[in-house]
Amino acid sequence: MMEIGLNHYLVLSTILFSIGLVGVMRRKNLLMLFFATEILLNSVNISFAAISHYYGDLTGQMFAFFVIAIAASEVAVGLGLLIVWHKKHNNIDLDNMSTMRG
Amino acid sequence: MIDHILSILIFFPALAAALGFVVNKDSMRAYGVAVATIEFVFALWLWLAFDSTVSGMQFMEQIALVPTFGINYTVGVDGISLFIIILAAFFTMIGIASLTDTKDVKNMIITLLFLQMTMVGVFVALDAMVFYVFWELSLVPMLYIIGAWGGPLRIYASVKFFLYTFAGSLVMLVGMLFMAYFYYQATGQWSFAILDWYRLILPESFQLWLFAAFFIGFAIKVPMFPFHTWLPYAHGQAPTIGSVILAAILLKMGTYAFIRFSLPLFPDASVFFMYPIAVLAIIMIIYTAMVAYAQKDIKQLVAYSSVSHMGVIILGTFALNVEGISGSIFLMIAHGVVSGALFLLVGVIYDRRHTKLMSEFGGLANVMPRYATIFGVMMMASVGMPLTINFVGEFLSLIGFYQQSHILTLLAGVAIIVGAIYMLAAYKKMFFGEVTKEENKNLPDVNRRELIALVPLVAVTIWLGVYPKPILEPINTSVESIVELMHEKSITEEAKSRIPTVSKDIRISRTSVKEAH
Amino acid sequence: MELFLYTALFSPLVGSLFAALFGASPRTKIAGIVPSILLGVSLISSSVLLVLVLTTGHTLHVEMMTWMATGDLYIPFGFVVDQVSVTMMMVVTLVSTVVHVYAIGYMDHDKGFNRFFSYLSAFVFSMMVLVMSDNFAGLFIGWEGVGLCSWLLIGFWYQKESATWAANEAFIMNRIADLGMLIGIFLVYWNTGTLQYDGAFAAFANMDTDTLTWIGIFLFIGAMGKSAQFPLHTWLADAMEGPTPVSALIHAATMVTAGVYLVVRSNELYSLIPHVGLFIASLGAFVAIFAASMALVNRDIKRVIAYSTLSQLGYMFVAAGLGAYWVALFHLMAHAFFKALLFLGAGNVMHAMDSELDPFKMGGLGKKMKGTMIMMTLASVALAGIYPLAGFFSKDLILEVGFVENHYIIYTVLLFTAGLTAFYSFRIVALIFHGEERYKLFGFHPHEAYKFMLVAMSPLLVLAVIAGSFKMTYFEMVTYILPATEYHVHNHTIYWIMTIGTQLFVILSIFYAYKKYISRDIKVPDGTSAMENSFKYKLLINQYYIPYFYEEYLVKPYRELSTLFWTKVDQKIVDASVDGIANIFYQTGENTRAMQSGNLSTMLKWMVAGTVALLSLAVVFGLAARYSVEIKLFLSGLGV
Amino acid sequence: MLSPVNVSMESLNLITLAPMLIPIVGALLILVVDLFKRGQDKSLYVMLSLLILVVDFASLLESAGIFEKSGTMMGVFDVMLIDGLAILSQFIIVCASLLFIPLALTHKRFHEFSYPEFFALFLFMIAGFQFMVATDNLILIFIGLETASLALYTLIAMHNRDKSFEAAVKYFTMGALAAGFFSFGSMIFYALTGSVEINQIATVLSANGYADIGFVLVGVVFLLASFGFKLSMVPFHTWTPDVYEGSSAALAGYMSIVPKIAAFVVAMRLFEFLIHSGVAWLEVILYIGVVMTMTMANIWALVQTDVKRMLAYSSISHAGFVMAAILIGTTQSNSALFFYWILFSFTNLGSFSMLWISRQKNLPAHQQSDHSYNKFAGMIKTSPVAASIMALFMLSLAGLPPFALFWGKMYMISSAVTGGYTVLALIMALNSAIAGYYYLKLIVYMFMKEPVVGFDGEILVANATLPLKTIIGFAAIGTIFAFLAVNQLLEFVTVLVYNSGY
Amino acid sequence: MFEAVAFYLFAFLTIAMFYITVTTSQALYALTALAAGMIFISAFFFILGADFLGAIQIVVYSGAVMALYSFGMMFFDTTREVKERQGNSAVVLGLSIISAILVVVIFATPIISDNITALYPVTEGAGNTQEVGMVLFTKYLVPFELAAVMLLVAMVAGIVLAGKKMDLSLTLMKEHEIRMMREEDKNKKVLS
Repeated sequence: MMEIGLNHYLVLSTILFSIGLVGVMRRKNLLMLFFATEILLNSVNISFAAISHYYGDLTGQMFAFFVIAIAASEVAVGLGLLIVWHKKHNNIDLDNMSTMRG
Repeated sequence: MIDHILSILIFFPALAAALGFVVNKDSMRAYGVAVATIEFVFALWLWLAFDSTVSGMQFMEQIALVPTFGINYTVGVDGISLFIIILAAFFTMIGIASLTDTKDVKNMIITLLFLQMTMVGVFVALDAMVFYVFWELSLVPMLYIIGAWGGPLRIYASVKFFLYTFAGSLVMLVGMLFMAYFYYQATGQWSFAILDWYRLILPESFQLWLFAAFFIGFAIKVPMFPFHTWLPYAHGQAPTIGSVILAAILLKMGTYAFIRFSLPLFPDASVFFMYPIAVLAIIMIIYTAMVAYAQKDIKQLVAYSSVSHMGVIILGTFALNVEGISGSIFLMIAHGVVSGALFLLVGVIYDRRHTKLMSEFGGLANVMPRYATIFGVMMMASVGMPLTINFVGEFLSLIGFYQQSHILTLLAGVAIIVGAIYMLAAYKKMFFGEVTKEENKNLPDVNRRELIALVPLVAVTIWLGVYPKPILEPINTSVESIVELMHEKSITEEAKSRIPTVSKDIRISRTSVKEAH
Repeated sequence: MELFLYTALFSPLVGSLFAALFGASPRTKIAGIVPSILLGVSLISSSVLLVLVLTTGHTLHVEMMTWMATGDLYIPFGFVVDQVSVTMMMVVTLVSTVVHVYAIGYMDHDKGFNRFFSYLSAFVFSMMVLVMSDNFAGLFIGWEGVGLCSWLLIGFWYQKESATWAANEAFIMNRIADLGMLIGIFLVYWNTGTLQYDGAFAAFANMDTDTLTWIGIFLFIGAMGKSAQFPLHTWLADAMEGPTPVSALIHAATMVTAGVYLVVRSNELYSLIPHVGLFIASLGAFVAIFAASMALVNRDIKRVIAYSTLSQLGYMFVAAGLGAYWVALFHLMAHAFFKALLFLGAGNVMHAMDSELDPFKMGGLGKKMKGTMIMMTLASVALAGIYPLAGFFSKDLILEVGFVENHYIIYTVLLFTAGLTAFYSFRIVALIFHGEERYKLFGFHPHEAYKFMLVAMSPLLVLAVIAGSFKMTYFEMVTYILPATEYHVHNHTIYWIMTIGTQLFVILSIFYAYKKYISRDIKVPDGTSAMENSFKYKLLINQYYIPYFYEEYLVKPYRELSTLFWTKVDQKIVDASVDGIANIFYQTGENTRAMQSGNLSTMLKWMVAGTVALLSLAVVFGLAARYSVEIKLFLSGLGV
Repeated sequence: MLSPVNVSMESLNLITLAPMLIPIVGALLILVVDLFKRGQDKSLYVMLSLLILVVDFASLLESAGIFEKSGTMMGVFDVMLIDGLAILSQFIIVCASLLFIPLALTHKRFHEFSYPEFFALFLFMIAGFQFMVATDNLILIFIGLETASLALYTLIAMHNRDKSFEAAVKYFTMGALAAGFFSFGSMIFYALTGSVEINQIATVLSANGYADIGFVLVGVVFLLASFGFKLSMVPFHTWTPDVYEGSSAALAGYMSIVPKIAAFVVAMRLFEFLIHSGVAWLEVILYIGVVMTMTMANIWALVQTDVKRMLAYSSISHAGFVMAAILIGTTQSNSALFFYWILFSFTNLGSFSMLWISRQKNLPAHQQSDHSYNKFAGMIKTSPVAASIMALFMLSLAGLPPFALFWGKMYMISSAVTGGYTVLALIMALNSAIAGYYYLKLIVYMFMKEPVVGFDGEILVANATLPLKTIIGFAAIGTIFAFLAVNQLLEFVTVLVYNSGY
Repeated sequence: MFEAVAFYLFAFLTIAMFYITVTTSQALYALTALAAGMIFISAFFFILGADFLGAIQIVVYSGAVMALYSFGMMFFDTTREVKERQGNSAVVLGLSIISAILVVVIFATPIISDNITALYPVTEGAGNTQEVGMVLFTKYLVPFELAAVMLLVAMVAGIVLAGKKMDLSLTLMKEHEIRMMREEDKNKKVLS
């Protein structure tokens, strides 16, 4: 118990990932939904770092590194979209965007 | 040129159709008739050049299409397919000639010519894939003809026709792919050539499954009970020309395919399924004949009657002996001529009165004697009067199947009774009695164009009824080889005993009455 | 010689086609005359052939061309002229020639004149094919051909509902029988490998009786249809809707006897299976009395004669069934003559009474139409079988056959029937020609038919009178090919008792009929008299309620069943299921498309849900894999 | 202390990078051109992109040639992997792009094409997809995927109307979730094997004998989820119809082909070794997924009222159909996948382009959506040729011989048959039958119904210009005369797939 | 020992922060919580000896990303409380709990980590940054460059989407309107 193994980290990141999933599912405000997606990516990063630590292998850190980059660029595009949408509709609630259905 | 006659037969109409887009609307009919006539002449030429003593394929052509996957453009003709091809050419000609003034005739004729290509293609194809291509392609023009020129329910009818047949034939496609795969396993190379498949002897269990797969495709096309319900709609809604072609040629694709594929490829399965199919056929014969009797619409009646006749064809096919099979092939021709003619005749009266309800008519014999006479002749042919074309076919089919089962044949023979019942009843309703309806009082009798279409049919009906030899002979030679092949290929004892060897000694394959009763 | 054969065969066809040329055009005498002449030609050539056969005993057998040939089946158009067929040919050509000539007069006011002759000659042609063919298939051609022509001719006045109905009835009933015949033919083919008479008969010799029995039965079913034997008899009476010449030719002289001809023709088969023969004979006897009984009360001249025809056919079948084929054939011939004569006479009467058929509305016509009266009376006498007219020789012979073969029941039945025959024939003769002139009440102005019609009838008259005298020569001839059994009651006393007894019985019944029906107080029955309300009268006048039975229990159910099949089975079950399958898919789509709510949150939930579903599967599988050992142990512990 | 590494240029094997670098450079070029001279006409950029793509195509031919000689190549520290799959998929990607780009030259003016950035992003996207298929390193796959996706979201949104924003946002958000799944999945595989290179993963796993099957499955689940999203497998498909409807018809057509083939290749690399190593579970899951995707998509397509949405669902169903190839996993099936997709891209691009040329800016009263069925009613009367071509595409999509897609279907079903998946083969066949209905529905509308009164049929081709017509004609010819090319195509594909060991 | 304490502490903190992020209705809280969470995560990185990664984490997330988000928030002025119509939260919770449990169940058991050879082993005595740099610019050169491209794409995309030009849509305008607009632009240019 006191000996922190890889599994601890994996479990932790899983829990965080689940929290992220909760956010993704229950958030209606797009901005906050994006927060949740950030959580998803971050939780994974923990595991990557942990694994690379325990295996003494750098690949994990690399992956985490690139994940961060991806997260950043997603933010840019996501915000861009939100801004456009907000300009037109003056809200960012996803319940207002269901004109296409069926 | 004669070496490529088949390709010419297939692609000449298509080419003509393509060029037809350029032809002016008003002169389109003439163009159509001309093309169809040339095609018919080609067909006759084929017959002329055909050597009726040879049992195998003739005028074969082969062009590699997908050699890596064993798909080649292979065509050829034998006694079985020859006359259906001629019939197709003949009816396209007749049909176009008798085409009454429909809206946009141009599209109609172009469609018909495309249809002709597909029809000929199906019957000359010797490569399963090529066969399949034409088989499916033939749906499209018919879909358009029914859907665009049909009656009030035309869309429902056409879509039903298309999807039903399409679904069936997709199952058949799977069967074909299996067949090719088995061939691949056996020989190490892919081939869809039917003649190659003939040489493949499959274990019985495989045969049964494959037979079933093919059966679904064919049975829907024929159409066999209980897959027949698309037909009345299609006929009921289609314009005259559509029904004529459908009844005369398209239905024959199914029965032809049975003889071309099912029997030689799966002799044992054919024997195994003989009785079930025969029972279905008998249900077709009697049940649909009764349904026909209940019809109020003359065209529906003819439609159901043609289902009933297809039943006899199926029965003859599954007699699995020379008499039966040649009979069924002959009956294909016969039924083509007769039901085609009947649909034309219905069209004649429809053009005048724009109704097909028999209750609307009555006493037509008074006002349209010539029409009544021709209709009478054709009706008698359809009833199977000797010395008309139908009788030869029905007689041979039944006599053929009699070898397999007495009781079933007896039941099937009921056809000649029930057939007479609905046909005579209909004829009585339409033609006998006094003229009751005012609008029927002065209907014009058949005019020249209609006579041009009908008289040849009457002539053929009588001629081939009296002297079927010219057609029966080539058919016979080819069928004998097929039956021989089946006998050779069959592996089960049952099959060996059921399928006779084509030797002149008939005592071998006889079941005495004791066994049957 | 073949030339004669072909002329005999085809000249009627030519005549028919010739008349058909005028089918559309208004009636012209020529369309009647030419066919008649051609028939004359046919008659002459037949007689030439007869002479040939008679003198030399040669038979003629030609094969015109192949009809069907496939597999082992080979059917030619072959024709044979032997003793039997030549007899039939004579009968057919002769009677039909007479009828043709007669019809020229009879039909001359009808606008379907040309059509009529074309049909009539067509009939003769098919009849010739029937009798001359040398194989069963050819026979079947003629068989169906005559059926077709009779359909056309019964329904000749197609405006009349009753006529067309009768036509269809006749055709369909015949079809039922033809099926039997067809099966018989199939049996013959698959058991002998040929349909040629000679070949088949040769093969019969060494075959097991069962097969032969089946063949015999099925062929006879065919015969029953054409010869209107019970239970397929109803069409014949209704067939009287057709023009009278038609009745004379088809429904008395020729077509209806085809059945008899078939049995006679295949005597070699039936002589091998006497039990079937006995059945045929008994049925014949039954029909004889059955039909006669119906004839007693009927109030329609033609129907009466039709029933008598039926009864006489019964006689023939008795003879044929008992193996006395030549007797049957002989009676067939004789009967053809006097029955045709009777019909034509009736035709004259109808003509005179503008197609009134109820004899009760006539009476005393004898004054107006002597010729007809004489002819019909003589014909009736012949029918009744009074010496020395034709009937005596042929009919009494059948009685003797019955007696000699020791079938006494049959004998008695036939004897009794002979009495009935005499009674009803003279009942109508009396009612028509003698007694009160009741027709005056109904304002008819009867007149004798054209002279040439009477002249035309005369040959029949002559033959009806003298036919009996050919008996021996005929016997000589046909026994070349038919079993030559002499039927003589060898004990002379019994023979004489029988003969005279029969004669007396017959004559008595004739006188009874006269006495009963020339009395002055004969009224037109109006359904009041006690006799008319008696059960047996009703039974007879309604033909034993058989037509009613057919209508109620066969025709109606068939119609209803068909409608049921169409509306319920075909549309509600078969088709509905097809559409149903299609609808299942469509409905599924309609019901599940809500899944695509267009709301992003829902979409995300779906994604997660999908993942979770997969995950749970994965976990289950993963745990199973990991603890597989334990699980195995556990299961084994359970004893699985 | 780290020892300095020295790397020889040969070992880098830069040729493997060439096909991806070309579009990137081209994109930069376009941006630079715009920098120097603003407000150029779109035609300039269209032609530039065309040229760049042609060059790209040439380089592909080059590398294909090299592959012929020396087989699979690794490059740049073994990150790049050029095998038959990579080459084939890049061919498809580039060809599809070549067909797509001229569709920008519409008659009407649409917002996105007024940006030079549109074309730049488009080229970046292509590069992204090319990277995705040309490596077996999960990291590079991930980045390539994201690059392409981000560009794609933008392209959709640039159509600039509410529906397109909505589409973009939906796509983006779900994409983000999918990205999360992907990273989680690859994390697990990394945890299992200490590597993020697929073949390395495969070797390690097989060395362990799949001891940690549970972990493997969880990893597979997450990767399956993310690729299920890209391949729009049920139930991860929900974005597809909305996104297709929201974006311009041309782009929708493009989306139905290119991203999918890229995803297919990765899926093949990822899953087939698992299936072959007998992970029965995955086989079952894929089986279910494939059948579900085919069937449900078809069923939903039946009830659509808008042609574009119908085509969206139909493309889902086609994707499911092709997924079967991965399930079957024989050489024949893998080559069938590419074979099918090539033929499909012709037909599908054609049909979407037909919608594209009939695009109106403002909808008449009787029309609920851009391409509702009744818009095409009686098209045969007003513009027969267009109607015939549209019908041709529909028939081909329905798999009617001898048109292009039939051969694909045929070969795919055959591969199922030879792979021993009889039931699957039957299901595929019957699905094509169901699909027949909705393709037929459009034909019925075009050929058998009367035009809506007062509706000028010319609108149906109003957006057409010569380039568009050329593209459509090209697609049409390809569809009709496919049977002439089938053989060569089949041989080509089979050789490439076989030589890269699939 | 220390490691354990640190782990549990930060684990608790991150979980708490992220929990707040996904539950609170105040966008501002959410943002701050997220930021905090990110920083705590970087703590893990440091624990695990991935110093460079930790730095990046802090810089990129707490720096760039958070800055972006806060700008966004100002733009959308979601500083006030956010009304969110909550649908069936049962589904949400259900799904998430299940997924959590499932994965935990799997991960509860240690991974058999033999035949794992570190491809890029951590070399002793070299700083993490150096190692990272080494690997990044050899093995992961291509991904690195592609990441650059990706960022470029993101930038372009952001600019395009947020740019003024998106305000009026050529897609929706009628042809003649577009033409008029173009004319006006020309005039403007001429004037200026």
